[in-house]
Amino acid sequence: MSSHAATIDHHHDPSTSTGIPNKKLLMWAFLASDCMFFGALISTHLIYRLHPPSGGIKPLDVFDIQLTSFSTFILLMSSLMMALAVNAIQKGNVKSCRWSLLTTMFFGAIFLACQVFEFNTFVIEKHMTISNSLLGTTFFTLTGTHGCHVAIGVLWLGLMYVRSFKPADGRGGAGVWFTTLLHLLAVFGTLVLTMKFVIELVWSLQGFNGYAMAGLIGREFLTIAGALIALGGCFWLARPAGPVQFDQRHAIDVESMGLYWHFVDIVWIVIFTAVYLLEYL
Amino acid sequence: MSSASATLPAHDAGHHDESKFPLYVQIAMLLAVITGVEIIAVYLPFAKWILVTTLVGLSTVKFMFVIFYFMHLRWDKPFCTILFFIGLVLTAGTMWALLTLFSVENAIPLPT
Amino acid sequence: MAHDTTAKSDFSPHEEHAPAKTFVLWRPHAPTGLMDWLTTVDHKKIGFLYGFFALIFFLVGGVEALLIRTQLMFPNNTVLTAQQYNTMFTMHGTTMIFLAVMPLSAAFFNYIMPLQIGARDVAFPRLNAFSLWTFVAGAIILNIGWFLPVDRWGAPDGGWFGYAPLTSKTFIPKHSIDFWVMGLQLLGVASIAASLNFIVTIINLRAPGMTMMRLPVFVWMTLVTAFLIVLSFPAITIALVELMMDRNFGTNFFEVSGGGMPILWQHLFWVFGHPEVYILILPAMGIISEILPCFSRKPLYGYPIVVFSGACIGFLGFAVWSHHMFTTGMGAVATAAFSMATMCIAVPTGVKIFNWIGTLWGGHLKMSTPMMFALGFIWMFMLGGFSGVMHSAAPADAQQQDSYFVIAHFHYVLIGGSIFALLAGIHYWFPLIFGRKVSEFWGKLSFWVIFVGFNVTFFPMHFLGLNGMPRRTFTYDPNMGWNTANFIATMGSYVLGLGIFIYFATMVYTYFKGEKVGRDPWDGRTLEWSLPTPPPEYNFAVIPTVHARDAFWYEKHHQEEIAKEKAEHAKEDEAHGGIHMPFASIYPFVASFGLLILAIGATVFDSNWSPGIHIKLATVLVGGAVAVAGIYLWALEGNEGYHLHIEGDDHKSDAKKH
Amino acid sequence: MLLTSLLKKLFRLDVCAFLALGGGSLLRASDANWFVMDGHQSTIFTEGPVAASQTNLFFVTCWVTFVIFIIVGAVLAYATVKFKARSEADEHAEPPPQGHGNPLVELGLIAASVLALVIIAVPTLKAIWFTYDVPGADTKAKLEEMIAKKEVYEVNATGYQWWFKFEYPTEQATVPESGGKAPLATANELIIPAGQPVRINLRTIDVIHSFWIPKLAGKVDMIPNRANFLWLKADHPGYYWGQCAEYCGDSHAVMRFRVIALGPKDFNDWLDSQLQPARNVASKTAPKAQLAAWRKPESFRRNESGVTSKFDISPLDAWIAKQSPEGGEDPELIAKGKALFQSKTCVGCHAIRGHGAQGVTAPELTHVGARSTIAAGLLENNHEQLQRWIHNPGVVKPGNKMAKGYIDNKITLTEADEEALVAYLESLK
Ligand code: HEA
Ligand code: HEA
Ligand code: HEC
Ligand code: CUA
Ligand SMILES: [Cu+2]
Repeated sequence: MSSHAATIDHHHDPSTSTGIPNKKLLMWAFLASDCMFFGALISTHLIYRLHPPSGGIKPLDVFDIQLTSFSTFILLMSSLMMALAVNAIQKGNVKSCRWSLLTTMFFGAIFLACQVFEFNTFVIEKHMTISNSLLGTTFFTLTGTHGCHVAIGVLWLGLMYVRSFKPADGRGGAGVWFTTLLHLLAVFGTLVLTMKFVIELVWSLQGFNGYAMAGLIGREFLTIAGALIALGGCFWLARPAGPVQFDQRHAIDVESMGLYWHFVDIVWIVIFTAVYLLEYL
Repeated sequence: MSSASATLPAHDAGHHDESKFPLYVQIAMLLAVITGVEIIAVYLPFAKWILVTTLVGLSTVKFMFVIFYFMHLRWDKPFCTILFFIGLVLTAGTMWALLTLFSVENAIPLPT
Repeated sequence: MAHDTTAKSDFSPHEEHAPAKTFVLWRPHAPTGLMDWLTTVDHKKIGFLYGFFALIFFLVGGVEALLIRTQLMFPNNTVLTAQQYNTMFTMHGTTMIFLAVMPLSAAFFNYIMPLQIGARDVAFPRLNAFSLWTFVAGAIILNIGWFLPVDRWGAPDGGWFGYAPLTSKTFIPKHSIDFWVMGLQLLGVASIAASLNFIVTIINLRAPGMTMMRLPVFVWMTLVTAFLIVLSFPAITIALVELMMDRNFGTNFFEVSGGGMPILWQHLFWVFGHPEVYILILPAMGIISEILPCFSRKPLYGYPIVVFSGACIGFLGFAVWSHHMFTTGMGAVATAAFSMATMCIAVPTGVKIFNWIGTLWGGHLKMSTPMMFALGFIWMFMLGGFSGVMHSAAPADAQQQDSYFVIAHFHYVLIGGSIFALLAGIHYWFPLIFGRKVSEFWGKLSFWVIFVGFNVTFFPMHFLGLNGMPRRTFTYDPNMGWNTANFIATMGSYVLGLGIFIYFATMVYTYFKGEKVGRDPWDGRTLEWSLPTPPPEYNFAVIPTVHARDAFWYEKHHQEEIAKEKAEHAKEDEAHGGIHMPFASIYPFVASFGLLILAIGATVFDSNWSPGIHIKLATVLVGGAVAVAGIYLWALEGNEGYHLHIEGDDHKSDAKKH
Repeated sequence: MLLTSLLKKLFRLDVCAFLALGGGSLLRASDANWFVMDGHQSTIFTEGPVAASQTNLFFVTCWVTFVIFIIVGAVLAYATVKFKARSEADEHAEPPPQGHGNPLVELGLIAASVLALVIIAVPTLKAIWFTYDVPGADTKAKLEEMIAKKEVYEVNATGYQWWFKFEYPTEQATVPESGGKAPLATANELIIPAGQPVRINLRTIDVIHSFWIPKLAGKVDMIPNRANFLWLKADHPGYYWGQCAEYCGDSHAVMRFRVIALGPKDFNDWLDSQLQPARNVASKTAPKAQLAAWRKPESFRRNESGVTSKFDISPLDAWIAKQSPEGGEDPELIAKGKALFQSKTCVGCHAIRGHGAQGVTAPELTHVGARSTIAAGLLENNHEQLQRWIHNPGVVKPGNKMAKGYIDNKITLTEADEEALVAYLESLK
């Protein structure tokens, strides 16, 4: 079996007719399909931008190009980290791969936090909601769908990260099952709670909608404590222990996930230009 | 089955060993720079059509860099590229057709 | 006689370490019974289930059609109320297209395609099971309205293309449309997942030597159809998402007062809708391209060009959607462009017709039942295609659109085309799948009754349409000159129903009592006929090596050489540890079941702020959680399997001619 | 088994069965000439240039495909008969030569198909441009000029669930209630000048409808938020059937209308009378010719036909007869009806210019008595059908908005009320 080979050629899988691994082919076919999916959504948005209802909300009164540029940059960096993660696992470097996965996830979470922040300002300060204007309708649906894709990506990354600790010898039975669950909780707990705190922090700094710096720690005590505990859990569960069932052979899993992640990134490249930048002309 | 990969000439399997790390970082930097240029471009006082063309062009460049390098299309079997481009081309065509259909005079919505 | 193989399974797993067996990651392995059907990952069983459900829905859709025809038998008839009638044609169209023809095609894709390319299963067996169960979930959601009160629920009644803004909450506040939206959404997920699977299977799981240009045409058409599905369904998915948001979250996509343009729905729908009709016909053309050579004892005439024209139809199919919108005032230029593009499709389609005739030419035509249906297909599809070309002349279509002329056109292509071919396919592959042969007499009788009934039903509809009868009308006045044609059509539909009844009664009888047959009853040309009937769960004892198009025909004419080759490969296989078989799994079913609960939550309950919303949210969340858990456990349990060792000399007998 | 062998005997000749079944239904049909497509909504027997251009194109497509069908069909039939294996032995004979095709033949056939399509394509393109612009008015300015000069007549048609409103933007009618003027409006019967191009602006206030008068022009949809239009010309005065052709909800099937084309003088007379406010009846007129006794509304079954064949014989004459007051008008009864029209909240939805009714959500009734049909072409406009309608509109037309109005406003009418209302409505000439 190819799995026992000393070196694995990641561009050739001898067990398939074309040499392309099944999972990779599946992913590319899916991405071709996803193109159409976003194509339809972006078309909807652009068509309604071509024919806006009179007296609707103007995008320039709402958009914040600095924030969007920042999150675009962040997503780009996450793409880089993802590429590095694939690179690492292809060479069997599990540790490096894990770190890259975590960073990717972290950047993804920042992007999501930016989006949460953006949506909140748009709704509360700029009074653009999903139902009060056509712009809101198409904007929130399009970027929200993209956000969902990012969120699914983050979820997938987290699952992959935790999966990389699967013990090699199958020891433990139900115990492993329990540890896995705990690990998932710790990772996503850290992520979500940190995101929440950071958003609160920024809102307070900006004095957004009645938020104030004073008393932030008090208000968010539980969040902070929870995040710290979860973070501790992450470290503890990630301590080195025995051989794991995660190596070059699983590179294809990471790679497929990477394809998805990069695709989400290129969709954002298009959205950034078509939805945001073009409005500034 | 494993024999196929084991007997590959060393330099062929080699491109895995020389790390792509620097390449990836360089591309990421390039992408960041292009994004920066785009953001600045929209504030420049050029004719609209020039700017739109530039923006579309630059985004396409970014798009291509990501799919060919980060997503390995450059090193993969060409079939992957074909597969993806079937979707991409059909999407682009459909989007173009839709936008055109909605730009003709008959499509202008009634004044409200 | 079929050669029985004895299979012994050992559960030595594929990974180097025994997987941790916990109560959660238990792998079912029930060889029979309900549990087997729910957990199976065998493409043949999944194919059978697809076919089973599809045929049931075909009968449901057929009964709906008979009710429609009964209502229209006389002017001002009162068998159905207006509302019931509107529900009936909506459900009839939706059921026939999404729950009958598509899954029946999927049944053949699943069952036949892997056999024809010499594979042991599809690329992702568990994904395949997920597609099946999600399809069933979608079908349930679509039909759930029949069992709920019509005042606030009821079955969908917005027409099969659900034009906004009629389907918006303002005009149909009932949940009926929600069922339609959610049902189609699930069916979309199922179809896309299945199609991705087929694409990978066809491209990656071909037996050695089975190059793309040696693939049986049915496999090619499967591939093109799969591409059409993955590339066209996203458009309707988005359209449905937008409609759902409009209905549930107050967005303005099609809300006129907010500046929305309902015409956008039409575009998004038909961007999907037109490729959809080729999704319905290409598999049928594939089946016909298998049957004609087999019963002419000749290879398909002009194989490369038939394949190419199939791909061409698929590609062009994306460029013509607006021919369903010739009356929406697109402007002269756009109308002209779509009109011309539509006409172009007649060329590759014509190529197929010509090559089928070329296949017959000079052959030894054996007029068995599948052949009768296949010939019926050519005639009827040709007629349907011609009325399609009449539609494509946009100004002429201004008179025909939404009249019975369209109804005539698409029933000729859908019944005379798709259904005839699928019925032919059932007859053709019945011996392979069940090891029994359908009686020629009853088969032919059903063919003639169906053929006559079909033409008597739908031919008069051309005249009705030209005489100005609009479609989707529950009643008409006696003074319009439509009475006789309608009466004839209704009588015809009863004959058609009788024919279909005979057909299925014959099938059921054959399943239990039919004459048993062995391998290769038709003197087949493609690999599936090299197998025992019914095929064993591992399909091929030895993966065949393909040396030519019509691989099995070649094998039969080069027996010695092939036998030697097989024996060698069998030895190699055994050295690798026997035949690898995937474990069954319950998680695909669990994931689909979660989606079903989620969809029920999203559609059945009200979202007003009294208890409705809480029940709704709770159901949606529970369903979502079940689905996610199912998917996660499915990923976690891994694609492990066991090995089979074949005893006996099956390898040698493989090429033995019956 | 007996049955099988019996059937087998009967069924020896496949073709016989086909002929028997097919012929039987043809026989049933022959007395009715069902294939002669001369109905009221015939797309074949056209009466205007737009419909004619479309039908001519249809015949081109018909002939081209018919010829192809004959050729391809003949070859197919020949191949089937010629190469059929005649016996068991034949079936097991050596397989025929395994030919794989001939590129030249294939290319030739492709070329032939393309040629056939070109024959269809050229008239198609011509007809597309013909249907899209009123002849001579290919620019917007030119069109406006022609409308101003009344070389092209302009009307607005608006779809409502489930009836049509027609407006004449160039004709201003006085509205006594406001003292101002408003474009002339009517419902369900569109009166146009014959022999003159008419441009119809198509609008809808709710869902998508489609405006179709088969004998005059192919349909164009009325789509929300979209400025569609259609042009047509009636070659000569006449009475034409129209129908909503896009599924628009419960009563789509009975969303019909009529078009009446009139010669120049008749048209102007009609305009003059329409521009007047609603008529008042001051004195009793001579009794009219006795009508057949009309039934009580309860006796109508749900979908009982609302038209008589007598009406079909010369609908235009029937329409003309409707233009002038009938005999036997009873001012008292009419006055009672007028009062009921106010008190039963009919005014909330309907407009009757000059009688204080200014509703906008329902058909204008100022001259309803002068129409040949009511309820969007579903019922003949006579005493019997009017009463059937106002007695229970929801039964006549499922899902009807007027029926909903009855329920919302708790309207109940006694038989006497109905009679008064009918008399009143009939008086509105
Ligand atoms: C199996 C499904 C199927 C297939 C294969 C087709 C095939 C075609 N269809 Fe059909 N169509 C439908 C299903 C299908 N259709 C459905 C369901 C609708 C209605 C949807 C709704 O409104 O509910 C519809 C509606 C529809 C319309 C819109 C009508 C309207 O609503 O106004 C049009 C308009 O152009 C059209 C055209 C065509 C054409 C040109 C083809 C061509 O592909 C046909 C090509 C075939 C031939 C032409 C015959 C063989 C060719 C030769 C022998 C060669 C030589 C011939 C020539 C050169 C002419 N179809
Ligand atoms: C593949 C698709 C398909 C198939 C196979 C059919 C099959 C049939 N259809 Fe189809 N039809 C559509 C797709 C299809 N239809 C679509 C898409 C629409 C448009 C919907 C819309 O407008 O939204 C439509 C609309 C439509 C209409 C127009 C309704 C309207 O616009 O008002 C009519 C009217 O005659 C009709 C009739 C029939 C008939 C008689 C059959 C027959 O072929 C059916 C034959 C089958 C049977 C008769 C069942 C088998 C019978 C038995 C087993 C015996 C009986 C048993 C018991 C009673 C127990 N259909
Ligand atoms: C809620 C609004 C409403 C009320 C109240 C109402 N109508 Fe109507 N009416 C309608 C609508 C809507 C139609 C068009 C129905 C259709 O054809 O679909 C209509 C149609 C008619 C027509 C036929 C018009 C035509 O040309 O087709 C008549 C006559 C009529 N109404 C009379 C009355 C009388 C008399 C009353 C009071 C007893 C009344 N209406 C009350 C809404 C109303
Ligand atoms: Cu209005 Cu149908
Ligand atoms: Cu189409």
